[in-house]
Amino acid sequence: NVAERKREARDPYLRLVNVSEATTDSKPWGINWPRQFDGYLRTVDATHTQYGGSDGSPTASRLEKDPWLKRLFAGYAFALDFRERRGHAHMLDDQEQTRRVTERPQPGSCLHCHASVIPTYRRLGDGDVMAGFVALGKLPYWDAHAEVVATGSENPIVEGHTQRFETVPGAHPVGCVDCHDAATMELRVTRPGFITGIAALASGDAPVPHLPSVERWREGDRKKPYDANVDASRQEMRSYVCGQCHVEYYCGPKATLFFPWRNGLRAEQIESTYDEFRFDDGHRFYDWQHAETGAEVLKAQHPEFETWSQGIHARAGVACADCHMPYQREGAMKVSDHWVRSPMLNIARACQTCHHVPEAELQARVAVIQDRTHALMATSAVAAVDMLDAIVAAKAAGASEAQLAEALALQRKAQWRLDFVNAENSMGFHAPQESARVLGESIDYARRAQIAAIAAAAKPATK
Amino acid sequence: NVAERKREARDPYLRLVNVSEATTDSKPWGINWPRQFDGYLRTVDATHTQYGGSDGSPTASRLEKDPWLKRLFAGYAFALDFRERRGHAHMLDDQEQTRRVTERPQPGSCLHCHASVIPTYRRLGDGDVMAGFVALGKLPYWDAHAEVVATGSENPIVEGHTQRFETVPGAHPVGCVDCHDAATMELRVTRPGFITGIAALASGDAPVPHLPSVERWREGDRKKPYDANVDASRQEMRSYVCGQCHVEYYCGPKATLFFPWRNGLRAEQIESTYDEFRFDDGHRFYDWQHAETGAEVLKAQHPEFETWSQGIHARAGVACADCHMPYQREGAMKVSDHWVRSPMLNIARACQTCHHVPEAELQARVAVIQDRTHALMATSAVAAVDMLDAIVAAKAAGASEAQLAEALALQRKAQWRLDFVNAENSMGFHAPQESARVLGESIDYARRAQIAAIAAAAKPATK
Amino acid sequence: MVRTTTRSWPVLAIPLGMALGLGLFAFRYAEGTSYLGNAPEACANCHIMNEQYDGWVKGSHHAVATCNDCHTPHDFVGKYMTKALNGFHHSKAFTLQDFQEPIQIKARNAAILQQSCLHCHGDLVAELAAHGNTAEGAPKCVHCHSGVGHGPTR
Ligand code: HEC
Ligand code: HEC
Ligand code: HEC
Ligand code: HEC
Ligand code: HEC
Ligand code: HEC
Ligand code: HEC
Ligand code: HEC
Ligand code: HEC
Ligand code: HEC
Ligand code: HEC
Ligand code: HEC
Ligand code: HEC
Ligand code: HEC
Ligand SMILES: [Ca+2]
Ligand SMILES: [Ca+2]
Repeated sequence: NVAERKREARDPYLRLVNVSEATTDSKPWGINWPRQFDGYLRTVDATHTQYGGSDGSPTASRLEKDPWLKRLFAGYAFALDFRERRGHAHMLDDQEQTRRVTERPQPGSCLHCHASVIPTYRRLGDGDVMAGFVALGKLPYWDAHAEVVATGSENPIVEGHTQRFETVPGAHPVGCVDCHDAATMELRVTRPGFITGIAALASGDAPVPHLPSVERWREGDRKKPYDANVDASRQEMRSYVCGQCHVEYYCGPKATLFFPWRNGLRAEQIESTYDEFRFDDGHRFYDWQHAETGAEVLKAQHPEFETWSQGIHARAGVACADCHMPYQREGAMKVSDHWVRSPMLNIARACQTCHHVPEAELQARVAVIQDRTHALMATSAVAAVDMLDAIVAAKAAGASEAQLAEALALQRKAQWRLDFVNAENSMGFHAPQESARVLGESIDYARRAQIAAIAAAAKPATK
Repeated sequence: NVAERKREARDPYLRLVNVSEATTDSKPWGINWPRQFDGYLRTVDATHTQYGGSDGSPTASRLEKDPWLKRLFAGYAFALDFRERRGHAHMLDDQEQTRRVTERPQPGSCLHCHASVIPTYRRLGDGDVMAGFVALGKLPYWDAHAEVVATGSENPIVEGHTQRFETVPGAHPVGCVDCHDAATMELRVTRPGFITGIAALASGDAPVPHLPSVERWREGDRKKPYDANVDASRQEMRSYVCGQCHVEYYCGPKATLFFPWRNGLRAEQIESTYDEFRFDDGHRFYDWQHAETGAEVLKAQHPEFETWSQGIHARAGVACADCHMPYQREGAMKVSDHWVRSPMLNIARACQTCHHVPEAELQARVAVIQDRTHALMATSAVAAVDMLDAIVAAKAAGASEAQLAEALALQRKAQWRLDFVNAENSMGFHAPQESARVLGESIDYARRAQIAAIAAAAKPATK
Repeated sequence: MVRTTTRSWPVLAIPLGMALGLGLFAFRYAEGTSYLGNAPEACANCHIMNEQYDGWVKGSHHAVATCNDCHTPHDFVGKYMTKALNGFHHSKAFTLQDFQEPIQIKARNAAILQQSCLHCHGDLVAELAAHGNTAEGAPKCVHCHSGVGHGPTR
């Protein structure tokens, strides 16, 4: 036993089979790295924390829990179906089953973050991942999905002393190949959205003190764009791999999927990037037209990377993986816990190496932060609903489009900020003060929209 | 040199003279403890930081810097004169010179925190400090001031091998005797406002996880009121001595000075304590009637202790003195830096013992927090001014008192919260998320007051 | 040849370093010769090191590692070179009292520290250390374990 542990220690990467860049199925990888694979498999499990966790049922609706969301999202697919996130193993199923996909047309870009999609990009682009990414994004969802199934996984088949690869059709959720180089096991990022987005962030001038390699690149000659896989430190990579998906994005029919980071990562910087953006038809950027008011509004999606970027942990060099994939001892080995989940389920490893205080105390500290965010979000939601009521009333009273212009412009800002915190998944923990600030601004814009609508209703054009 | 350091390490407390509980002049104490006295003397110095420091001139007006404050305080003495705080040495001068005192009648209670006043309480109360505190508080300011001058300081006179005490008339700002027991040099609290206030807090049920001795007292038989000088830990005392003065208070003609902590230390808990309080004439609590709107509003004063209580540092057991009076090495000895001031002037000792990151980085972290607070406070101030404009307009349009009742009730809440953060002196640092939450609520109340006023104006009773 | 250098270097260098830094009186008074040994008291002899000593006494490694196990390289040359350099530096700093407080570990000594962790725990963390894609190699142990030497600092 001791002897066995010593052997394990010497040979960390004893490979029994070879895997390739096209092995999207994680099972063969699991033959080589059973500990990480075991953890990965656990992401299917149901868990529970006060504001997070994965309750295991695909029906836990956030729309039922917070009915004001239906008002906010009126006219958009999110008003149809918006659920609690779950573990990584579910990501593809959950996308296939959401009414946003089953009842509304969606673009192939959706698969960017819900499937192990890079080999399909490579195939469609004839070796050029970027070209394939653009091409797949243009297909309707189910056509794109069929392409991913067709690409399948290049699985190793061992026969005696030789090994060959065989393509097994089928689509897979995020797998080892999405974060690891098949040859070296190094971390790397693969997602075009991230690669382009972080390069755009670097080329801008918003300060990013929590990403030293970006600051360093900016001081260089800037001849080549910032390349995360070349320029980033290992510690940064421990967040970048997550930043491939846990980010705000545009994913719709009117432009190629992109991460709006050119002007920086704060809510209003992203808003300004959107405001500067023009669709091909010259129209300004928007996600959808609000069904109740007609405003051209924005949808925020899970800006975890952006929010984390504003917090003290990022500033102190603490990566996503430090908390969500902490090291754990397995026999003579220390490995990263590949059961990616809420750190509140694993406080000892996720927090206590750095914070030497009892588990209950850490739980209480998180609760204080999250409860505060939750309370302020409730206040912000009431303001947003009052805003919608007032605009609807003003329209009913006959206010003209011109008279409502100010109210609608303010609505766009108010909704964006409220949704930015609502859609973020840590209930404010990743950046407590910043989340509260964004909500404070949302309240201001919502109430000002309400006031503008009241003014418009007071002297309607049609009277 | 090495030899001298070795000696120093051996006897830190060599007393050359005796001091008494009536030695309000710190100079004689300085004979025994010259290092602390040297630091204490430095509090006269001018310093500067981005949002803090002590610019050394008694004329740095916060009203000129933030003109919206004049609107907020309309009708109250604070609209006349409100300046940047300075070092402890100035506290009595600055009070004597403020136009709030020179042009408005003020109660003797003002001296509670601006002079070394306990011996005067004892004298007026015939040995009973509490009785003297009530008596002095009832006198007009200058009469009370004369009593403090008359009490003077009991100073030691050394003649050969004997020592006697001699009373030297004169009033002094906070001195050694206000925080230290003259016999043992132990920390202790002396201020009736604090002693009563913290006992009231203990007797209530608001959770105070950052004050373990209060939680412990609550589990006991509660026969005796919570006594800070008996029950508190040394670490708690390192904040309590500051909590004697750096707190929200009521200090006016209509009731004895008190700290409103019965329902807890958060902004809305204090508000509820005030809302439950009745003056002797049965009227509900208020500080003054707003000159523009007639609302009965509240004034917040420097709630440092209360705000610190909501922050992570308090929760982690970090005391005021840890940051504002850090230990500094003098030879082999560690002494507390008695130059009480902004920690940003002394980052190495104030922060780096706990945070092992470069000074510039700590400065940047504080700037991020303070800039966020400052920006949200500006938004909140605009909302407050809009509110006042709207109420004034409604009155002008002939809205009745009944019609304005809702707007005025909301104004009280909005002002209270904005002022709670404005009057606090760390620009949000002591509790970043909580300060942002309070501002977010202020914005909501101010805008709702504005909306209520607009509604009242729309159908004025007099039309 | 190489051998003689490695032997004579430390023997000469340490007293030399200390002497330059302190002057001979202080070197003796501050019990400078004990600096050559492995006893933690040698470090704590200098009161400036009291805090770290106290922390170490209460820390998790008290029973298994002394100051030099963590703060000097584990090869002979490096060990005495480091002692000489540190001896010179600490003595000079102590005499002139011109160092920044609180004392903070410098880059060179931080690198030595990291190697010391790996010296004892290399097997355990082999898998983590294996696939560093940058010059950093293994992750910095003190990023998470800053308390192992001297207990929690905050
Ligand atoms: C310092 C620790 C820490 C860091 C660093 C961190 N997180 Fe979190 N994260 C948390 C905590 C705590 C929660 C709240 C969990 C809960 O409510 O159960 C959370 C929640 C989440 C959730 C929702 C989890 C759930 O159970 O629903 C996601 C997704 C997430 N984080 C992703 C990220 C990403 C991506 C990064 C990096 C960009 C990151 N986190 C960085 C601590 C951290
Ligand atoms: C390829 C895209 C992708 C990558 C890369 C990715 N995630 Fe996720 N993650 C998702 C999706 C999609 C879901 C939601 C799955 C669902 O709800 O069915 C999710 C869910 C989660 C959850 C919620 C789990 C639960 O139990 O509720 C956490 C926590 C999380 N991710 C953290 C991370 C961290 C940390 C990283 C990087 C180490 C990361 N993710 C990398 C796409 C990704
Ligand atoms: C940039 C990455 C990215 C893209 C693009 C993306 N998702 Fe997701 N998706 C995620 C992440 C991360 C989560 C988990 C966090 C959460 O639920 O907020 C998630 C969660 C989900 C969920 C489960 C929770 C919910 O919202 O009900 C569904 C369903 C879903 N996505 C569908 C879609 C659809 C449909 C599209 C295309 C319109 C899409 N996703 C595009 C990253 C992405
Ligand atoms: C990102 C955080 C992090 C970093 C970096 C890190 N560790 Fe750890 N380490 C942990 C956690 C979490 C545990 C607890 C594992 C458990 O309880 O299963 C741990 C446990 C350990 C243990 C104790 C194992 C046991 O239970 O006996 C040792 C020894 C150790 N680490 C050494 C190191 C060394 C050496 C390095 C540098 C190469 C290092 N660590 C880097 C987080 C980290
Ligand atoms: C969402 C991203 C992600 C996915 C998917 C993922 N890993 Fe990892 N993996 C990481 C991160 C982050 C680390 C830590 C790397 C570091 O610190 O350098 C890691 C580390 C490792 C290591 C190095 C040893 C250790 O445990 O730290 C191995 C081996 C490994 N993963 C195998 C796998 C296997 C096998 C799979 C598929 C079953 C997989 N990984 C899937 C993110 C991922
Ligand atoms: C790798 C180290 C590390 C890990 C892991 C870590 N933290 Fe932290 N945490 C820090 C640092 C560094 C700070 C910033 C303050 C400081 O310098 O001490 C901090 C600050 C905090 C704060 C105060 C800041 C705020 O936002 O209010 C809380 C609360 C906190 N951490 C909770 C947690 C919890 C809960 C976890 C686990 C889910 C966790 N931390 C994991 C290092 C870490
Ligand atoms: C963790 C450190 C820390 C603790 C604990 C702390 N403070 Fe502060 N305090 C600060 C910082 C930083 C500032 C901002 C200074 C600046 O802007 O220059 C500040 C500002 C102040 C100011 C204004 C100083 C000025 O220069 O204008 C006062 C007064 C103050 N604090 C009192 C207190 C009191 C009373 C307590 C305890 C109840 C306390 N502080 C606890 C760090 C701390
Ligand atoms: C409970 C303690 C307390 C009481 C009672 C008190 N003060 Fe103060 N005072 C302080 C503290 C602490 C400061 C420094 C912090 C600040 O300026 O906000 C201060 C600052 C001041 C300043 C300088 C800054 C400014 O506001 O212009 C003046 C003048 C002043 N007080 C006058 C008065 C007057 C007049 C009264 C009585 C009506 C009074 N104080 C009652 C504690 C008190
Ligand atoms: C007896 C009342 C009293 C006590 C006790 C007291 N303060 Fe003050 N403090 C004041 C007053 C009054 C001022 C403002 C003086 C002025 O503006 O003239 C002040 C000013 C300050 C300032 C601003 C200094 C500057 O340079 O701008 C700081 C910081 C401060 N106090 C911190 C503390 C801390 C920390 C403690 C406890 C260790 C403490 N105070 C105890 C009444 C007090
Ligand atoms: C505003 C409160 C306050 C005032 C006024 C004050 N001190 Fe202190 N003093 C403290 C605090 C807090 C400590 C730290 C005590 C502890 O840690 O237990 C302290 C500690 C001391 C100590 C112990 C050694 C040390 O430095 O930690 C001495 C001696 C001392 N003070 C002397 C004086 C003298 C002499 C004066 C008047 C010139 C004075 N103090 C005024 C708050 C004060
Ligand atoms: C006696 C220890 C101690 C001192 C002194 C101290 N801190 Fe902290 N600080 C902590 C602890 C503990 C935390 C909470 C997170 C954790 O557990 O690491 C923290 C958290 C923080 C945070 C993140 C929380 C937040 O509010 O955003 C910042 C920023 C910070 N400290 C800055 C400072 C600055 C600036 C100073 C000096 C003025 C200072 N600290 C002094 C112990 C201390
Ligand atoms: C002559 C008194 C003295 C002795 C003996 C001493 N030190 Fe130091 N040490 C200092 C001083 C002074 C500093 C601060 C130097 C600086 O920061 O510039 C210091 C700094 C350090 C540092 C951090 C600074 C750096 O250069 O990285 C370490 C680590 C350290 N000492 C370890 C030790 C060890 C291990 C021993 C025993 C083998 C020891 N010291 C013996 C006085 C001493
Ligand atoms: C188990 C390993 C270990 C042992 C044994 C050890 N140290 Fe350390 N030492 C550390 C670590 C870890 C740090 C912090 C490095 C950092 O924060 O980057 C440190 C830092 C220091 C520092 C610099 C202060 C600082 O916080 O940066 C000094 C001085 C020091 N040690 C002296 C000593 C002395 C003297 C002894 C023996 C009594 C000793 N060490 C024993 C691991 C150790
Ligand atoms: C001289 C050998 C030696 C050195 C050097 C050393 N360790 Fe250890 N360490 C041990 C031994 C022995 C144990 C306890 C036995 C065990 O469980 O493996 C231990 C236990 C630990 C533990 C688990 C107990 C705890 O404190 O949480 C951690 C983590 C750890 N070491 C990290 C480190 C880090 C980080 C360094 C470098 C700063 C380091 N060690 C340097 C020998 C050493
Ligand atoms: Ca979006
Ligand atoms: Ca008040």
